[in-house]
Amino acid sequence: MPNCNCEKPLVPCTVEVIDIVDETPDIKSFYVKNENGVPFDIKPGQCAMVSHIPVGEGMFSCTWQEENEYLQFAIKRTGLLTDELHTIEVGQKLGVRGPYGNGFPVDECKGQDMLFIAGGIGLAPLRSFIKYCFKHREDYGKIQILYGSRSSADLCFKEELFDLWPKIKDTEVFVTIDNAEEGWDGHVGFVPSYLEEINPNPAGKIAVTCGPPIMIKFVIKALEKMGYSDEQVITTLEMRMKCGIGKCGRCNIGSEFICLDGPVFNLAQLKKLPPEW
Amino acid sequence: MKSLMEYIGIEPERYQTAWISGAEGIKFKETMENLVSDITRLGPNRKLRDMR
Amino acid sequence: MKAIENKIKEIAARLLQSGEVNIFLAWEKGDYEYQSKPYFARSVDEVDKIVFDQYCIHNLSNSLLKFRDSSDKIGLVVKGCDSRGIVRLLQDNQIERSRLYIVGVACPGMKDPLLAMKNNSGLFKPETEPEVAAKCQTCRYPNPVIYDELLGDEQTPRPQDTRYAQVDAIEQMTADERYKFFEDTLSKCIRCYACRQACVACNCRLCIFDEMRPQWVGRETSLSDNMMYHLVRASHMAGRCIECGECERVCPVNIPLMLINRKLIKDVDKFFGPYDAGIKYEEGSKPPLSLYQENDPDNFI
Amino acid sequence: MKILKKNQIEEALNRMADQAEVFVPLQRETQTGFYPWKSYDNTTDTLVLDELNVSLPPKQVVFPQTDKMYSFKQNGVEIDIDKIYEAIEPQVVFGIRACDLQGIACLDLVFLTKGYEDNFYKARRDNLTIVAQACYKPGKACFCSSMGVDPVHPQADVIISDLGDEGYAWEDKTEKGQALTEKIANLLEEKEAKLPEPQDFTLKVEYDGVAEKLKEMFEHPIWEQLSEPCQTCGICTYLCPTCHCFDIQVKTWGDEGYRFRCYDSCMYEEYTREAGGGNPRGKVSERFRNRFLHKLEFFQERYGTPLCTGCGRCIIACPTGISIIKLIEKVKEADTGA
Repeated sequence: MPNCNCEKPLVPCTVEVIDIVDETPDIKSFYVKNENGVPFDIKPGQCAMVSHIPVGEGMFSCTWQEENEYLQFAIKRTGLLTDELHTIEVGQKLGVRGPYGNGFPVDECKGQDMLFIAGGIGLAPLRSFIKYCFKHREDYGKIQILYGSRSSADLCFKEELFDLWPKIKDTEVFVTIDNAEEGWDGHVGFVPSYLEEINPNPAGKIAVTCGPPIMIKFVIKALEKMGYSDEQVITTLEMRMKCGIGKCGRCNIGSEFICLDGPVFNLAQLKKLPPEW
Repeated sequence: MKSLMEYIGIEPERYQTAWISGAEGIKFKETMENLVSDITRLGPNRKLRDMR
Repeated sequence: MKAIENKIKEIAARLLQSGEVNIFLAWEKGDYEYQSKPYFARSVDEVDKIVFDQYCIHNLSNSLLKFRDSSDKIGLVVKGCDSRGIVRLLQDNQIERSRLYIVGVACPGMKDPLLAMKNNSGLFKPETEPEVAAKCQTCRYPNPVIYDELLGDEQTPRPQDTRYAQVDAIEQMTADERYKFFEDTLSKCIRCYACRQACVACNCRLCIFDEMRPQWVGRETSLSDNMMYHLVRASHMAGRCIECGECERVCPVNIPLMLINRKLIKDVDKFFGPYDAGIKYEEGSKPPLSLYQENDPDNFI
Repeated sequence: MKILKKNQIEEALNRMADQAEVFVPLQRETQTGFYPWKSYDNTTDTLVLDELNVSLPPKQVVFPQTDKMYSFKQNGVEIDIDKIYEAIEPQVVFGIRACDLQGIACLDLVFLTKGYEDNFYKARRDNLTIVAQACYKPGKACFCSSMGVDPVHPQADVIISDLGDEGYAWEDKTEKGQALTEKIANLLEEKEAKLPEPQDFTLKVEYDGVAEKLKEMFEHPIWEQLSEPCQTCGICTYLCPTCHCFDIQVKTWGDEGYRFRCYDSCMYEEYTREAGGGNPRGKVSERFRNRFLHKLEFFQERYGTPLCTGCGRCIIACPTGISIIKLIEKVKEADTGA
């Protein structure tokens, strides 16, 4: 497998954007490839530095890697770089470097039931794990997905949420939006409170969560209340990053660097770190 | 601004301001012509440039 | 000075005791006899540490910015120059007058602890230490311009004949000489932003140099980015700089920043003046470049 | 023992500079730092080997403040990375002190270990020869011995020791050092000499146990208190021989440009501000805490050594008199309720 980053970790390799899909009004999925298909092999939960080379670089969690075909990144428009990315068209060359970080413990979770809890763009990193579970469906038990966003328009990957995933064997999908709106007959309310309503039994289960920091905090509280142990709760963190290789300094929590030692931590590991996440 | 630029050694002609209304086509033309001739006389700016 | 120090302690204890203020900003002694440093007393038993000596050079009005979002009532000690900083903050609507209890001290001129530190550091060849710090040598307002209580004997302003001497000298040079001078001077800058941080007039919540969308000034330590930084900062100081000289004092690479600020002070005075920033607070008053008047001169822009 | 006479120093530097960029400690007008010997100008510069140290640390020799990484050209949607800047010219840093050398050792840990080798750093580092000067007279703000640094035995390619009028004792310790010795062989005299006695430190602090204690102090009120005078300028981080946080930025004009990295400072609010507007270390006390914990606890945990070498620069230059020594003492005194 090609891996462009072993020798000069801060220099990206170029890829071509082969498809751009609008997921929500402010989230787009970018599909990129190079002549080898993918520039490097990336595991679920790992990140890559995507750069619109003349503008800037940003660390994004890889939403899905179709082996030897493409990398997919779902990117929300929030800043200088993402604004620019949202204006590019198919065919544009971008830079990527990576893969960075530890990724989800996909092997350790084998044989377990899985509970995925995501808010907003937080579904992007979890989706790589969710799709991995579906791809290796026999290796995992029951799969529950709880996803919420501000409004129905802000829900990502709607086709999968409503049509594809619920049809897969032993899979439940729960969707909620923050405020009631016309034409929405699904659940209304914040993710943590919906989670408490569903009250999924912790036995033999691993919960994986990602979303806005405040949501993660309340989800963790709810899970603890339901009896999940620290080892059963996994989250993936975000902080501002520049280098991706544990050198530039800013993404530390205590002595750990999110880009290198994370972004995926279980609650037991997090509790050993200073409460800065 | 102009005075400050002059102070650090930029020729004052390189920075000019003029108040021209949308109706003052002739004044605009004259101002631009004067500016161009000032700049041509000064030649290329070597100061304040990036070192590439 | 000891008498003033005792008086300050007395006032601080009184204010903290009565609850008139909950923080009192003054100085404490640092690790060396030639070093005093800002100190925030929060209770009567912390008052004992307060000192006032010839090394209390820091402009404490700058520290008020830390409290602009709080509702704390703050007492603080200001010298003449620092008091102009308070006027600056009041004029810029950064803090309410009613939250402040200002203890003014008529200032005989201070010594610079940073220079003393450097002279004793072994990192520089020692310089002779002047009687008063460089920034005090052309002081025009040794007496506080705003206060609730005034300590010390009235001081006479220092002679002004050298105030613009260096500015004038530069103005006499040719354009190329001037450029060469600033090229040499500003290429030393390490962009630590200490000048900005020490400045009471630099009170924007989001500084233009931290703005990333768009990024107005690059972060390279190249001559063009450095010059851009200093020119833009200086322009933002025009008509607002209160001449406390802290920027120049704290600069770790000794850039004579007041040379640029004084030029603008001179120009503002000439074009819009006579004008001195921050010498009087009147509700709603604005510095000259925040106002438009029909007879404003064009050549300043 | 090999001795280099003081009046031969310039000749020795000239020879070294023949094939390498040689950085020497200079006082240049009012500033002191390591500057290229080639740029020495006797109207503005003085060689300050006989002073304690210089104000600007030598980290820029291996890790420049602004460091171009690669350039690119665009053509429509195409983009081409056309040049990668790796500095492979040999460099010599002459007269560096043990504290600053320990600073480079810390940078080595950061840039060359833990999974990734930084090629830009490595290129400079591999091509660097270090001539260190043993320090026998600690200054008023020096405390390197407290941070585990031996001022008279720096881990360098060559160690020079000031013997006063005799000249400098010259001891090469490595192959790179020997290569340098050969270059100036006929300037060196073989002579009996006695190295000076190291003098005692006036500033000392007990660092043992501090990292462990800090683990319990993340939420201690000490951070709020001690950070009060801090103006959050970047002086301490830029003058620190070990601070290495950097930002990656791009400069573009027309269809081309380059990406570079430059020093960044954890004291700036912008440093951890996220695109979405959030900031995990938005408060002064949080940034202040992170800086000192990084120096005294986190780095120790991750790499087994503190990220402070006791050079004293931050103590000297802090506009508001914040002292890391005072901080360590306060930490030791602090009540953690344990």
